[in-house]
Amino acid sequence: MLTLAHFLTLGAILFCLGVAGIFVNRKNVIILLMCIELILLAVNMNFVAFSRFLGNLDGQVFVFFILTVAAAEAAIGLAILVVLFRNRKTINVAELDDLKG
Amino acid sequence: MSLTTTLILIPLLPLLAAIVAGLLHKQVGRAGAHWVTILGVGASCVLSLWVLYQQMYEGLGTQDITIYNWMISDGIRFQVGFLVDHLTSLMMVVVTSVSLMVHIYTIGYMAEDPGYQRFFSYIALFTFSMLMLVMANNFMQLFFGWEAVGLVSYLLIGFWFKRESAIFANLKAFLVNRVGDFGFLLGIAAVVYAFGSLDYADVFGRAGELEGKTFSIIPGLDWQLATVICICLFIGAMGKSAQAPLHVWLPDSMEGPTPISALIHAATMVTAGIFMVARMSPLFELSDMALTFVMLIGVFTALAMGLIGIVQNDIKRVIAYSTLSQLGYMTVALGVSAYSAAIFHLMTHAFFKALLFLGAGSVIIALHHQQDMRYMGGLRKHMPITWLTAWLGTLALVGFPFFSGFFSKDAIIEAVALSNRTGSEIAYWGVVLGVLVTSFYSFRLLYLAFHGSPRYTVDAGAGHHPPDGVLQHEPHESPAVVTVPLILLAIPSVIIGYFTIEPVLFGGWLSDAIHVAPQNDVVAELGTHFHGPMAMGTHALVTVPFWLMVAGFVIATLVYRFRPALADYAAMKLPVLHRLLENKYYFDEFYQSAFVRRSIQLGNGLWKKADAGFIDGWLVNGSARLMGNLAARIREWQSGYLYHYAFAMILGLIGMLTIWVIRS
Amino acid sequence: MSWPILSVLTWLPILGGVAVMALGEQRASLARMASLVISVAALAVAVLLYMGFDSSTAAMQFEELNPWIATFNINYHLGVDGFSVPLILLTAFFGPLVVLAAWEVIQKNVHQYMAAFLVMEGLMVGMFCALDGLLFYVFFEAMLIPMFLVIGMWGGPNRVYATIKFFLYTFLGSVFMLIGLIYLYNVSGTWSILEWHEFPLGMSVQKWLFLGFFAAFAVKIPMWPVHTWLPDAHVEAPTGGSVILAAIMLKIGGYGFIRFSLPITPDAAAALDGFVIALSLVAVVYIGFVALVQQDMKKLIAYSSISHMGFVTLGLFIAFGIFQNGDNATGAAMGVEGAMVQMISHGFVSGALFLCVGVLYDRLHSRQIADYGGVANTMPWFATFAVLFFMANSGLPGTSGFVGEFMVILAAFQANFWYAFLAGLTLILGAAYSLWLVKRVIFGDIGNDNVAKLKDINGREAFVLGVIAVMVLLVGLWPQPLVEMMHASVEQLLAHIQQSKLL
Amino acid sequence: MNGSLLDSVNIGNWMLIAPELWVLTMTCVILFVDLYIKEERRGIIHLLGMITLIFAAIITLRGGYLEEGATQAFAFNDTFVRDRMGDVLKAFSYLVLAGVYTYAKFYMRQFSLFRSDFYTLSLEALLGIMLLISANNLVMVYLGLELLALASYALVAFDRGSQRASEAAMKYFVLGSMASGILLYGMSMIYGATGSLDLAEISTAAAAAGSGDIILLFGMVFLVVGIAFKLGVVPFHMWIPDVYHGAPAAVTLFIAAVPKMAAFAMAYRLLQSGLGGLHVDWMQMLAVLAVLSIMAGNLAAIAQTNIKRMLAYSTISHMGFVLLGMLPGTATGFGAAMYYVIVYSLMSAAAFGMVILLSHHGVEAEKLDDFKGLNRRNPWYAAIMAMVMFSMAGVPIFVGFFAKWLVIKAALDAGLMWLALLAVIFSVVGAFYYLRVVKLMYFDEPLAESSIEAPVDFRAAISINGILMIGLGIFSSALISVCMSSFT
Amino acid sequence: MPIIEITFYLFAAVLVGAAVMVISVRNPVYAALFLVLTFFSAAALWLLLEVEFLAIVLVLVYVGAVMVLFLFVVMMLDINLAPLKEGFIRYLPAAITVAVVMAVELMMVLWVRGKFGSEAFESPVPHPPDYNNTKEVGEWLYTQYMLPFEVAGIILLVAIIAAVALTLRRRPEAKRQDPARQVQVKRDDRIRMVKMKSETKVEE
Repeated sequence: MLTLAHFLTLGAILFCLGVAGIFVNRKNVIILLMCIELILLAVNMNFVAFSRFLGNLDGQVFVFFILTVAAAEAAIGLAILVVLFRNRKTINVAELDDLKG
Repeated sequence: MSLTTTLILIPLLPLLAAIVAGLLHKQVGRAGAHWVTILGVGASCVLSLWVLYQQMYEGLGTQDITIYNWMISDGIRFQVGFLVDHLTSLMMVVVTSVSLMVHIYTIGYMAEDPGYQRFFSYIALFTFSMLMLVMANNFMQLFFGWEAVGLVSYLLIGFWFKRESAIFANLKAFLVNRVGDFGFLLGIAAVVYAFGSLDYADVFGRAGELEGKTFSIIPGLDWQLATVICICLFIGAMGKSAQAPLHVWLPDSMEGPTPISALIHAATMVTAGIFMVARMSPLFELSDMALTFVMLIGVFTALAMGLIGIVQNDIKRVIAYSTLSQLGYMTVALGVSAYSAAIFHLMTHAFFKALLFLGAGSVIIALHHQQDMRYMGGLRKHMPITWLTAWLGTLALVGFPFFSGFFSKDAIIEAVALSNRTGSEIAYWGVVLGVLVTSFYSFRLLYLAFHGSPRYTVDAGAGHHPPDGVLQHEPHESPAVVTVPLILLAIPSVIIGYFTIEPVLFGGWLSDAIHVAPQNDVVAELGTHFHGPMAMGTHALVTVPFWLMVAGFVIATLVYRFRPALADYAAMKLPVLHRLLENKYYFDEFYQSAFVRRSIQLGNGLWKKADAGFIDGWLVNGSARLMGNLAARIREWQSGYLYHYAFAMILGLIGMLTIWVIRS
Repeated sequence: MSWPILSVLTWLPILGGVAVMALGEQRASLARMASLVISVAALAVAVLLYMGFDSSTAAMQFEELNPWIATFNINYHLGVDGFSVPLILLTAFFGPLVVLAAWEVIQKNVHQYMAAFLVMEGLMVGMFCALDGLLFYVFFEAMLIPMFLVIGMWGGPNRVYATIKFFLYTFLGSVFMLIGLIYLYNVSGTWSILEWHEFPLGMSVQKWLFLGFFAAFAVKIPMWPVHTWLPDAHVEAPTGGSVILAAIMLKIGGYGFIRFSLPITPDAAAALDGFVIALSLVAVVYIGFVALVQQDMKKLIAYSSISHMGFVTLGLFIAFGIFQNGDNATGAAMGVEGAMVQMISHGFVSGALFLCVGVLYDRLHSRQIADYGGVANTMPWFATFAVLFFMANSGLPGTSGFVGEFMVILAAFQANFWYAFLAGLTLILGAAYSLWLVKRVIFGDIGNDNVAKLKDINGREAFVLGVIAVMVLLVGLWPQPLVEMMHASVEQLLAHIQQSKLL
Repeated sequence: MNGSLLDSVNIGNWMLIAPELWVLTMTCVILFVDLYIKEERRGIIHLLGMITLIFAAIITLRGGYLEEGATQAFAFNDTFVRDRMGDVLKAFSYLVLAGVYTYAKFYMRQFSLFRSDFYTLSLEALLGIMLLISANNLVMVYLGLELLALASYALVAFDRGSQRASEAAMKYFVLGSMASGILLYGMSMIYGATGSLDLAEISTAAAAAGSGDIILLFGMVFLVVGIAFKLGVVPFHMWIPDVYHGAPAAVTLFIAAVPKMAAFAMAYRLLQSGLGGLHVDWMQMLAVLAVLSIMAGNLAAIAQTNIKRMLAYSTISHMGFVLLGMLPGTATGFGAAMYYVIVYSLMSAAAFGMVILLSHHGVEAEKLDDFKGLNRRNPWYAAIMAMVMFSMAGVPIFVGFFAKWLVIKAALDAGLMWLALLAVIFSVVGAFYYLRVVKLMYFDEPLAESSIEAPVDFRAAISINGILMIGLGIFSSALISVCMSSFT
Repeated sequence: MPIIEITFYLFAAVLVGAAVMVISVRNPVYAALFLVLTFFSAAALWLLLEVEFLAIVLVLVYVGAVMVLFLFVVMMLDINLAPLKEGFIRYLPAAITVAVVMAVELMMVLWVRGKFGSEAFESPVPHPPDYNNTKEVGEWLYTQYMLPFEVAGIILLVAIIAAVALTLRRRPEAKRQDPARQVQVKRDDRIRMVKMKSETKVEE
């Protein structure tokens, strides 16, 4: 029988994958943006599951907003990416280390 | 003029004179400086004599006058005031009269010195300080005077401050005195501890309360409180009166101009310790232990310092060691409770020792500041007055019957003989042997300086700074400003003992100041044998000290008049003794290495190792360095790599989860 | 007096300083003149304060009480008693002197220099008046800033190190006090120092508070082993900075002990008195030896200051030892009064000594003892003053330096022989380092060509030194007016600390 | 809580969000005006921006929206709350942003960046800040946060030609998104545990459940991380130095000064209004974070040679101090933290204002050495900077001191003596690097003798800003009581 | 109902697998496509939970818009596939460990410490056939979440402004129309009357 925990586990795994993706990935910034999408998906999964198992709609509405924001975020993220690429001709994460110390 | 005003004027006039001569030196000029100070001190001398007269003949009683409250703290009155009793007025006369003589003498002695006004200012200031000391009616003022005379002594020893040796000597004098003062201050503190008061009248009046009180300095070891107080106070006296082992400064103080040696380092300041102990007699009488200590220190000083005098070649140093030795005599007298004998000797000594110093000074002027007796000889012809007065002074010093020194010294020897204090036998032999020693070095001085053939040559073209033993012109007698004081001082040196022994010693004249416990009262016992000064003088011819004195004279005559080689022979035969004496028992070397060098080592160690090394280097700068290193380390964490940043965040998240969720 | 004299005394110099700063760099001589006028005016107000002060009562006088931060019951509360008035007078006294001392010496940024000192003066006066814990702390800390700038801007070659060390050292000490103050507020609900005096506290709390206060004041005084900022700061500071630092800032530590440590945590003070006394005696003896071997005149004087301030803490804390010895409390008041007198006297003496060194430094630009010798030959008047002040420094009776030491030693003996013994060693050590310096610098034959060319002090310098000399002698010869001023307050303090405040 | 459409269009609701509406409207106005004005008339945009802020302040402070005896007013089915704290924080946001505009105009003119985008984006960010401050619902918290964050990302990359700016923006973006993901994860857990997104309801549920509810606790850890990121607290601070450093100084100024107030409000809303029942737990978390921040921030700042980075690390330590204020979870504590945040905003505005002032000819004065000898070049500016530095170091009479002692008091209120001790010790360490700036300005010789030019409004603003450092110190009572009375 | 569970596990497996691929493939295009797969699986799972509206939105918005945008950018930027740095391999174990630790902790909370089993949260009752998820969400959105909804709109506005502000470049060399200028143009802008000086004779 499917319990809430099943969905939450799925969310947790996705979350971990998303987070791990951010610090495992060392070559491409775009992948980082995708990892963020994964994290958000994990959260969405949680909300949806809770919403259903709690029997209230708040969670689903929240997911709706998250999706909206995520779209906006992706737009801005990609815009920054474009700017970055124009300036540096690379989007290699390991080369983004001008600022340090 | 009321009595109070008079008493205030006595110290104040010299002070004002000193200020005028010192601060307005340009305005008053050389003559102005000596006139103003001489007038000041002279007036104060006259007033002192008037006070003495009042006390002797008009029945003026003890005066205890408060001038002003210096401070009142914790219910304890610190005041400035005068206690004028017979002891004080005697001291006042001694101080002012010797000072006056020295002032006059200085006109001649310092005639060519550029620091003329300064010098007068200093000695007038000294007179003020000394008067404050002797006239004090409380411990605080005593200490003030005590230190003030030390200051003036410091300034005067270093008067010729261009001379390295002079400024070394004055520093040394001040510091050694400070060691004594340290003890003295503790003594005063102990007095406050015991009595809660600083006033003489209060403290002496309640001295009996000390009986049976104990005090433990080292836990578990209880001492008589009276002993603690007295020994502490006496340490002060040891410093000021140059008792061994704190005597080392006095010979060096001869770096100062000769009038100073006469005034300060022979006649007045160095006797402050003697005066102080006499003044404190009500306290000292309570502690046999302290008095024994005083006596032993005294006898050691008397004998040991006299011995050094034998081998000295510097004319002033011989007299200086003689002074030390005589101070030892006074101290012995104090130790056997013969306070009045000590004061008596103090008085006579003041005159004849001042005389001797001034005589030496006269010689020194004549020889253009040559002080080494090896380059003197045969001065009798050139300076008869000096020669004569020196002889008179010497006879007084060695205790030739009927001379003033005879009465005072004999009284001390007799008192020691009569004393039944522990160790008084040793003391007796010490003081008796001291007579021989005194006699020997005194006559040695006379012979070397005034008799025999000159050991200097006269060479008119020798230049301004001729080598030792060469003079530009023949020595001649000093001017009147020098000889007159010599003559004036010679008179009391000869006669004062004869006239004053009875009132001072046996007439109970000092009994208003000096308190002696009946069982200790050797002077009273002495008085039972006393049948007038004449009898005493004639009786002396059959006593040991007289013959020892004669023996000293004979040996000196033999060695320095007829067989000069004997001295060298003796030195050769007794090399250890000679070297010991030459080096003054190595006191200076010992102090130099044990205290001075150690202190500097310790200071350097504490500074470089503890302060700069540990506290600053490790703790202060060390923690700064630590912060700097940590900062550099933490800075590296900010690697610039996005994944590191994310990693750090996740680690933080995991850490927080682990701590607060998984563990709870 | 109905006008707020304490506020005037505090704010007149501060606002005056701001005004002087506003004059700008170009109008240097105007800045000098204005500063002199302001500081003299402040001195005049201080004299009025003295004249109006009633020394027969221990109560706070000239009180001003206005709410400041009402939310936390913090008030602008000023008032003076027998402890603060002498120190305020000292502060105001040195105001014109430092201005004069810098008159033609300081040529760079005159307006800022003068302003810094005026502001500092106001802050110090404010601190001595403050009866509100936070107000006190504000003044206490704020005065670091002008001093920091003074040392850093007009100091010697190693000034940056010295001034940062000075600032951080003192800052570190005082933050512990801040925690103590906040804690006190949290438990008592008030910032009033006087109410804190009455507020009962448990023993361990008292001990922690005591240590917190101790951290601040011990650094400020400074006590061994937290003294190492002082030699550096003194050596690098310009003359005026050294003078103010030595003459007044060090006193703040002592004042703090009197105002905070003793009355607020009397039981802890009683329990920890041995600790404080031990440190004080270490300061007296250890630092005495260290001073002996210094090659730099200012450093020597700085170390001697530490040693002398050891007497202050000693005098303040022997009271407890005396109380323990039995019912005879003689000496306790003398110790505290001695500590106060020592502070005032040290203010004059060390200030004067730094001015003396300044006089030499202005001429030869060296503070090394070895660069001098025989100064008395070319500068007789200077030598006279210098010898006087060094004698005062070594505690010669008749000078102010004697009074405090004498009282403290007498009092220390009442508590314990060894306290007095060790404290008394300063008689020897103090004389040794002071006079050895005199010997090497003032006396002797002319040391080198530079010394031969020295000019004696001019009228301005003579005036500055002369005024202090008069004060040194005045206090030395008649300390009664000074002692009288604080008498009632001392009695009250002692009565207060004898009572346990334990909960 | 059944919202209805009718409730949504209730005029009262819209009155309550009038400031937000005004800002939004003006943002759009600026957007349009910009299309129709010439390059050299851009000053109008600036003017409009200032007008926006002024009127926003008037509208916000108009008050009178509260019912008798109430301390809060809710709108839009309790998703939005107006209270005193919010109004004060908003008012200061306007004030600081006005300062930012004044400074930034000068900067952007110098660096040829004077575009209206800066104004629209920063006004959008302000809108986000305002919404975040007034959020009373997890959704609103999230949206406000994102509005602020997205605008900020864009602002950082605003200088399109700058390599450093784009790198900084990228880092900021990735870490920020990750942080908001974490925050959201926490929100989902809170939602799961309490069944609601409304902070009041969460509060009720949390109080009932207490710390025993592991899920609440679990979610709260994620929330704290999200808050910590926004505040820039160790170990979630990594973005701060790089972003402060990389962004154009005008943007750094904005990011440093304004959003911290929103972050504080967010912390207050989430932790106190929402999870007040778990105070014991979040207090511990904040305590540890505070310690780490104060230590690491102050230490790392020592080693900096770039003033923007140095100020960034100093921000980290300041945020640690802000956390101290929140520890006791009392009105006084939050008042202290709020005071600290406001004071910090003013201080950092002035500090970055000075950086901007010294920048010229397209070169940012970001090296510490650029401050050398400032006293010789211009004593008044040096005095301002010195006051800012002393204030940041927490030296009394300057306003920074009052902020520090209030939060230290809060730490003591929370019974965390060790924390207070550590905080003050490290504030001494911190004083070192502030002093170093003063040292450079006052004790060193200038590298350039050129005089420092700035327009009159800039000079006035920076002067006022500097004087505030001491003025708010001497007359500290007003602001303190405002902050304290915001929490009742 | 094993069929539901089978479906769940199937899509869950695809979801996780695709997510793993997203973070591990080297080519961003593949990554984007795997992400699309992830979203599809998630949408499927949501349908399983009868959250139809969101499932559709996920596919429409994400796959339809966002992912296309991603791909568009990936293509546009023409990124070289950088070689893996050795640091990557070296630190990978540590990174994976951390990820695993976190996953374990989350699992512990979800399965061991927390109460997410069927006892606490009963399985949701399936919606009645006439239930309209979109309508419900919509109503809730326009009443309860009116203000957030407006704000979401503003966020999108910000995204537009930001994207434009960041990427719009006026290339000076590129020629283009400016309608505003075209409209505002005046006669004088177009025609310039040139007055020529009549030639004069050169003086000699």
